[in-house]
Amino acid sequence: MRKVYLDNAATTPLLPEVREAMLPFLGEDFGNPSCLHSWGDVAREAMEDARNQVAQLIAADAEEIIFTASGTESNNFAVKGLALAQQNKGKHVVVSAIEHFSVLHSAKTLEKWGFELSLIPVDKYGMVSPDDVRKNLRKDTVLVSIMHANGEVGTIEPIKEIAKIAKEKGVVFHTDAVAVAGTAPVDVKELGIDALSLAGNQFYGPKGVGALWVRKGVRIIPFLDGGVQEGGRRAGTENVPAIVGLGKAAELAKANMASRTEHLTRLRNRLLTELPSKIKHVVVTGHPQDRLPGHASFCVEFIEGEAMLMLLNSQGVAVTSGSACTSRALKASHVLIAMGLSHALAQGSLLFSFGLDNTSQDIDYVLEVLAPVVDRLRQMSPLYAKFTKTSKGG
Amino acid sequence: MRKVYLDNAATTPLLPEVREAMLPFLGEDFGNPSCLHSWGDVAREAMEDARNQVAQLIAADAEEIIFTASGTESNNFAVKGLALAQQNKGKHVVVSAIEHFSVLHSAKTLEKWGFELSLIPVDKYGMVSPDDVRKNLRKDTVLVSIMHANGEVGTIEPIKEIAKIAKEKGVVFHTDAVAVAGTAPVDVKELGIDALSLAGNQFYGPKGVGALWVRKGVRIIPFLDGGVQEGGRRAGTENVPAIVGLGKAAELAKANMASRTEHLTRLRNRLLTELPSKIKHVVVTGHPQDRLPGHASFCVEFIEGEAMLMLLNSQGVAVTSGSACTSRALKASHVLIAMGLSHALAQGSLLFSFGLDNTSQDIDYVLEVLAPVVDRLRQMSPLYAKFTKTSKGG
Amino acid sequence: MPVYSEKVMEHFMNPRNVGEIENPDGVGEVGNPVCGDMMTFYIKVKDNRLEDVKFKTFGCGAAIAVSSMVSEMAKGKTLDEAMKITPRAVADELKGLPKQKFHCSNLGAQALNKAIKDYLDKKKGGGKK
Amino acid sequence: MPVYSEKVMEHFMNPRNVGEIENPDGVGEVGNPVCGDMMTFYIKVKDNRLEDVKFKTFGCGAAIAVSSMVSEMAKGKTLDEAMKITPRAVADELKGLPKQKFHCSNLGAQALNKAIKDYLDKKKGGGKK
Ligand SMILES: Cc1ncc(COP(=O)(O)O)c(C=O)c1O
Ligand SMILES: Cc1ncc(COP(=O)(O)O)c(C=O)c1O
Repeated sequence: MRKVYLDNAATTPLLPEVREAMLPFLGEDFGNPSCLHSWGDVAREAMEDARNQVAQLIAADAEEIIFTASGTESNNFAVKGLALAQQNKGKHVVVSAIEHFSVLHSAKTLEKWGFELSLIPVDKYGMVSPDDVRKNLRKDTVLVSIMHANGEVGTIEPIKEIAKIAKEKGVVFHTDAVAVAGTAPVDVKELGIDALSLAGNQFYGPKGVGALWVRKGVRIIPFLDGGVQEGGRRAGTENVPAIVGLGKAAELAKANMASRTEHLTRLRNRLLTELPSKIKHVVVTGHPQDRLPGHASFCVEFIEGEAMLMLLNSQGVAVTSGSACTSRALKASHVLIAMGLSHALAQGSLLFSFGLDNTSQDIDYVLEVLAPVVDRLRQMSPLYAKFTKTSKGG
Repeated sequence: MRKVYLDNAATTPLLPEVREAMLPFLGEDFGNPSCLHSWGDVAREAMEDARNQVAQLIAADAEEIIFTASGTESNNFAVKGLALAQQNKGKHVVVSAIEHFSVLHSAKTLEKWGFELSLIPVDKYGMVSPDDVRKNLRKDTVLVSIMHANGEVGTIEPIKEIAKIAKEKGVVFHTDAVAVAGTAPVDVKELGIDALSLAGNQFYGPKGVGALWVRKGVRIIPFLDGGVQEGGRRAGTENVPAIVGLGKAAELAKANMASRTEHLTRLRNRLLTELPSKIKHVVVTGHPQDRLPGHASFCVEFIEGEAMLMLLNSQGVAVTSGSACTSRALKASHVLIAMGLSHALAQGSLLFSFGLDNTSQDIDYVLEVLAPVVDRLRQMSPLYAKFTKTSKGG
Repeated sequence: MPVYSEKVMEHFMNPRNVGEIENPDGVGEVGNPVCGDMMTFYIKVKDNRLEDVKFKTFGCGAAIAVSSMVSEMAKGKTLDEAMKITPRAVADELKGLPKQKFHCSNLGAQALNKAIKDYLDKKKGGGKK
Repeated sequence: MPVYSEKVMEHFMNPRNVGEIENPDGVGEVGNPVCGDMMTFYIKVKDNRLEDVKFKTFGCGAAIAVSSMVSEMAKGKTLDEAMKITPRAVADELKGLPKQKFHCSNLGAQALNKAIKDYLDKKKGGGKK
């Protein structure tokens, strides 16, 4: 059976070059970078090289990069740490309604700690309006966190405009760029932001490693208490192999961004066009143009996502429904609901995320196997039965 | 030049079997365990196997194991999460004065959040007295966290006795077993404890992975907010390769514990005896018997640790001074000071931690190169000059 | 897919009794798209026994497998017996369900019950007339 | 060891002017084991110049390298010139010091200064006698 992996938004495979870069650190170069001996030196130097590589990916200074263990940790650290560092100034934070749960639930935790939270709505494309952010800024607002792009619907947000508004009001601005960094160009200076989260496994680097960039001069309270690693800002023995892999992945992403983007955009454009024309009652979710290069998302009417995934999987096709990280949760995606979709429609979400290895033949295959899957589930669906009766009756 | 690694307390190398177990997950088995397709399945099954292996190492149930990214994270999660879960019951926590900073500073963070903190002293061997714990328990005490063994001086604490006292008073008991789990036998039921931290890189498993065991029925507030991974208790894409490696390391540790212990104990006993007889004015730190198998720690009078490390490193010998994770901090070890050592003596701390690959020849070499190093630094030391003048004069 | 037992997968991949019954003796509809699952059961009764059971289901893999299993368990049983099919029994027949999918087995049993009650109500109503 | 510059390492491995001076013209002792470093400088003065400088140091690699560097920089200088040796200048000569080790360069400059002041005080005292 053909196997087609189209779930790169959930996690990407390691590039061979990344794995090669990591291997020595799973072997004889196993030292702890905090240690004052030659094993420690080798680890520390490799880690600092990686810090440079990651910094260059986002046009930052190396010393502004703090390594973490995931995008989730970067977001927890940023939202909690930046807010807590300023709690004497005020206790109001602003995030969008479609943030990843690692931002949203961190903000909810801040609420438990006495902060107030404003959620910025989005339009039907999942787009945040900078004006809405402006309206929600108050004297006591200390943090705005709006994601760079949404991993579920692919929409890229107007970060530069929002950052400008935050800056005018003197409010610290963080962006969750986990879905963007390494995939589309990011320049933190050009964007005018204060903090940014990224994660290795989104761009052919390893799992178990992320980074938080915090602009020099911006205060943050450590999230992980303990030793003095990462300049005292993030405790715990550093995951050297993964950090080295992240560095290599960053270097490769920067070097090959243009050609990758071209390849991915071609594939996703084809699917965005052909799928709704081949299968009836399918809507594209997210912004038609301002979206991640490899990202094609839909809602299929009258049927539910998990059942589609399972049948597609039985045909060798790996995709996801709702948010990758929450696809085992019960409820309809908060992102799609925030975009105004009905619950029934939101249940039928389907996300194809292309990777470097995908080809146009993969799309042929998906289009071939998806139609009967949809058909089969619709034949089982009481919602579809009602619809056909009504439209016949109507 | 001979190279002798004697810093296994800072981090251990990967065993070849562990690396082999990990490699597929750095290759084609790269899936995200949360995903509902065959890539996800492979990752999820491997992760659940690892959960079983880790559970068996400490005689726990698999579903009680929560994977984390480090011993530090496990400790932050435990101390903050267990205390916060009970804050309606009371706001007093008890930890020992010689905890690793990931426990101690987490407890200090709790203080900032309105908790009260009692620090239990230790005797000159670094031993906590269960009676001191009993005396410090109050009606509003909700958490006791005492480490299983100290990584700097090797002393193994009377956890079972302390846990019993905590249980009598209905107080949740956590132990930081990062230095013990995988090195000496641990049975959480036999110990009668509620929560336990461990870390992979302490027993020939990977960096970037740890675990927190929490007994079924004990409530804990998540530390990392976000997705529903780890049963909703720890968010973030799981670091599958590292988790698989941790599982394998746990399996090997359990299978080979007796022979490892015998090997390590023989080496450390030899060094504990011979070093102080070969070099004058050296004291053993930590308990003479109740100590970790591979652990030999000393204080060398009149000279400072970092300078010794650097000279030893120039002879190919890797050791550490003070706590491995804080050896780049400035101050004398809080552990040695809590044990009643003078600052001058504490500055001269030296820790040798043996691993599976070490041999008796390594000890020969160390004894050979250490004496001239100590001598050279003493010749430079104003403290030594004063001492010799006084003793001549006296 | 190890989140689901083989039995669940087998019923999901080859669900029994999918469809509607024309002129059913009873219909039971439960759930709605907001909660994520929706099931409609149709029954045909003869001599106080479930002569035929069919269903339509909108929902996840577990919802479809549960529907199939409930229909199979119910078919041929007396109404009394069928009313006693518990969510637990359905989950057990399926060799277990993930915790967060347990509500699906509730829905399945409910939908069947509702269809039977619908039949009984109609009969009572018919009897009165 | 890249935490330290090569220059620091070189002075640490081969420190200049280690030792004491018998009958020194001035002695300066700074620091203590609590803060982690302790330095004693000994000077010999001739014609208002530092004819000889020696030191003993208890402390980390940086403390020893700094002591060595200060002694080397000071030797042969006039007292005035030597008093103007700043911590910054010492760190610069060493091609930089890690942030958390900067206090070592303070100590080095202080110890030298203290030895010179000791000499000046004694001289003043001697002059009075
Ligand atoms: C936008 C965004 N932020 C954060 C995350 C969290 O990343 P992780 O689960 O790897 O910690 C994701 C995961 O897909 C994401 O898409
Ligand atoms: C007793 C103890 N607890 C916790 C830790 C922290 O582990 P890590 O730095 O790997 O997070 C250490 C590290 O050596 C330790 O010895």
